Amino acid sequence: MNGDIVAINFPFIVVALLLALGFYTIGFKRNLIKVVIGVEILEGAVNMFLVALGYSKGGYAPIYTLAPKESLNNMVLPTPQALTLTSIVIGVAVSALMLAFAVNLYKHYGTLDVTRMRRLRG
Amino acid sequence: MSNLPALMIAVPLFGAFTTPLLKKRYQLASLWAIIITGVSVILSLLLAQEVMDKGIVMYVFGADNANLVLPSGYKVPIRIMFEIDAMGVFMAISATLMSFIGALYSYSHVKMETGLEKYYALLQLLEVGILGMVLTGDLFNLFVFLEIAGIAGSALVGFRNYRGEASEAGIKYLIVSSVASLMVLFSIGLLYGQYGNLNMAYLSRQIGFNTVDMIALGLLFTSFAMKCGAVPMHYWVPDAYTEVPAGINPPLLVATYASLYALFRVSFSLFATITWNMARVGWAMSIIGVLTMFIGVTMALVQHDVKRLMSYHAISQTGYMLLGVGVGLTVLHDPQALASYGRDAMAGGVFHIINHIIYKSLLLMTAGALFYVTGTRDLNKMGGLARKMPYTTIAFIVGAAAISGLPPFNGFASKFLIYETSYRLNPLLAVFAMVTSVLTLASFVKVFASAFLGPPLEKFEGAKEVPKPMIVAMLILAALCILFGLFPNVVLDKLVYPAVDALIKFAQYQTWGGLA
Amino acid sequence: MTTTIIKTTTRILVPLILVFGAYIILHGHLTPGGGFQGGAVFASGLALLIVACENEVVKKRFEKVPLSALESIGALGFLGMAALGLMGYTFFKNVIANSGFLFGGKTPIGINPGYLNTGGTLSYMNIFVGMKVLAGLTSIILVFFLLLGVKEDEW
Amino acid sequence: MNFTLLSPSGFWNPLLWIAFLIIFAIIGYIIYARGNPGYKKNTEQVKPYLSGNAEPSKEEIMVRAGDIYWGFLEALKGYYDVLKTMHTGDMRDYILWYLGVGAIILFLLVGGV
Repeated sequence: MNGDIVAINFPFIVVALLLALGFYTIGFKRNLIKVVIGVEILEGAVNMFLVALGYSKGGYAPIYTLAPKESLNNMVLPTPQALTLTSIVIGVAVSALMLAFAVNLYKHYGTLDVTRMRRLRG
Repeated sequence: MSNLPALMIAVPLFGAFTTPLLKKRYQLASLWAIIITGVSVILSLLLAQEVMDKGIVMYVFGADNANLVLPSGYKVPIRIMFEIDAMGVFMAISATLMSFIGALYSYSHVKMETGLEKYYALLQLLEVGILGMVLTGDLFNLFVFLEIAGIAGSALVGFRNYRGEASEAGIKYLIVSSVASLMVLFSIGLLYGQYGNLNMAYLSRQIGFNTVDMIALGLLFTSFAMKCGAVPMHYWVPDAYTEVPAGINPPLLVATYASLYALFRVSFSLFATITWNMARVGWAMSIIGVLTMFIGVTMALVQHDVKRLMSYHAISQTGYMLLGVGVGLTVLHDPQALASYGRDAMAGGVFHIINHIIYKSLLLMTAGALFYVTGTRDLNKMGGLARKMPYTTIAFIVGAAAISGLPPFNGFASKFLIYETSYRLNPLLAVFAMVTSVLTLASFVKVFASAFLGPPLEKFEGAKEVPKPMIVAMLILAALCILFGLFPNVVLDKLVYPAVDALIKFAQYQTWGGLA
Repeated sequence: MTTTIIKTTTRILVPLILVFGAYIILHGHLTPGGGFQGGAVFASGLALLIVACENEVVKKRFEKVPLSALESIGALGFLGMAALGLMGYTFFKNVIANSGFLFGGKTPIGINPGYLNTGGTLSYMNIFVGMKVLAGLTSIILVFFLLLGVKEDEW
Repeated sequence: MNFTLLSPSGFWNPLLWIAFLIIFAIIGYIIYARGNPGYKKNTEQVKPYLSGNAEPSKEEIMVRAGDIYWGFLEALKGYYDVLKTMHTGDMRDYILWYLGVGAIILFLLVGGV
């Protein structure tokens, strides 16, 4: 029985681990590229959370094209997947912009060390 | 006219997509941006008229008609829809007006830069993001538009890519806003997993009291508080506001307050049925508000970069809004206190949003004008500019008087309401609010004395007044400052009290379109 | 980093990748995928082309391609398709479905083998989004490639 | 039209305020007009007198923004030192502050003090 609970909640445990890892990477790594990777990990965690919410055991993908007979009335809800796709699309834009800023910062500051990008303070 | 809500989004989006086609024809691009933003101002006023006449306006995307919330056979709303009440339309008016002012001001302020067609495209995209956030009735849509506003805003913050500081501010803003929006998405997932719907009005009737709901509320609260620059998560505000071109400051301010709007919407419309916890959230909001205004203003006093000083004031004024609405939220479930001072406290807070947007945009634009003329933002290097730039000086005086709450300018009316009502909740809150106001005046006296007064300096011998579009943009806002100050009653009755009632009467929000 | 192996592999793979991307875009309303996914696949094929060539060749080849105009046209087409619904219905209303127009075939209900000539505005939107995404992603890759231009073989 | 803004325990009328402003402006002008009219522009009279020394250039002696409120800032030095060091400018700290505040808010809501 105990094993079942772990199996059902396994995606959520992974999500929690990824969240912790993402915040750790953003908060304690000094390289700007690693900070960007931290944001990407966070995004992966949230996306995985949404997908895991939409999963139901034994459900079929919500596509009618060439679907098997038994999938009728047994399809998973497509909304979480749509949400995840949208958030992935947004994530692409965010990461591209962050990397562009990183390139520009490297040009001007000569370093990717976050602790030395502190001209704006006080 | 029933398609007005869709046009609110479609028109600026159309502008944002067509502007990049005007490559290298910068003047044409800026004129096009001014036209598009001007049209959306008219649309938002029409929409306001409709909301005042009919109450909550609904718009269901992709349905046979705009009011078809529940198509045959459905018990829950599934389509994406806009639900526009007075509060949303209030924010929409501020957003369109400030984008128009920003485009007008940018016409000459950024004339010397390159890549302007992208600048104007991003400006209109930022407007789309704000409008979507304040009009939508769908939680996931809120997240999408929050991200659009965040991406467009941070790209604009880093627009001067020949300056390293601009890129630094841009990536700080982008990381802050993307982490905040991801946590918003996470809490949306928490709510969706339990109730299986994303519509705010539908959700607000389902939400009960359990731990997962509370976690979602906490995450939403903190994320939106960070996006609107509440202490101690305000550090991105001075960085971003300082580096952004002054023409973008007005829409960026509204983007910040769109997050504040989302904070109010979440606390009032989404979670309002949880009775026992709201006083606690209200107290948290009020205390954060007091901290925000006090720390913001004291930090502003030591700055000598003129835009940085003003952005610290933007933080401090956000505190007033949080305090006003927080007082209202604290007594939301106490009808007697709500009638006697809660409603007025919220009116003060909400009225302060539009007042602050107007005068802080004005002040940041005068700072941009100083930068345009002197080429520096350091107050230590300025002096004696009053005679050279008479219109800018007048605009600055009006803005400074308004932000310090001197009668008869608009800041006075809203601060007056906030002082009185927060005194009723706890006198200490009012004392802090008044001290903040005094310090605000003190720091603006400092700016005025060092930049405009003093003997004329030799290095500014050839300084001239800024070009006409900038003056017009500043004078429009200065006139609005005086008008709102002279007739606060009219504005309160027409715009603010309907908005406050839309927040307080959450039951009305929950029962639209036959969902009851 | 243009070795013979990479060039040969690219020559064989790129047409396949591009065709696959176009397939995903066109079948967006029938199978998993759609404008964004197909556009991303298409752009990855172009990225392979970019990476396999020298800096100057890439610069010369992509000089004449109006990537940002393509992006704008894609977005405007999407907006225009959505605005078609304003003719009597609401924004984003699928007016072309079941109308007999191109992509307006009758949509079957339930399990079906998948007819390409259905979907209405969805199919057009997939094409426009695909156009925008492939232009956008390609220009991002191009900018990064030219900006960080690897002149020598640094491996 | 009614221009009076009623608050829970007071009121604010801009028209009344303007009437008072005009009255006090007139009083001020009367006092001003009774002053000594001996001021003449562009004469020796208006030049500063520094014990016979030459006047230094304006840029050297002007009051800079950093000098204003010097005493106030000096008195609150400890407070400002703390606040200024808190704004490290390091983007990671911004996120750490977010985590800290989020933890407090979640504790308030879920922990139930």
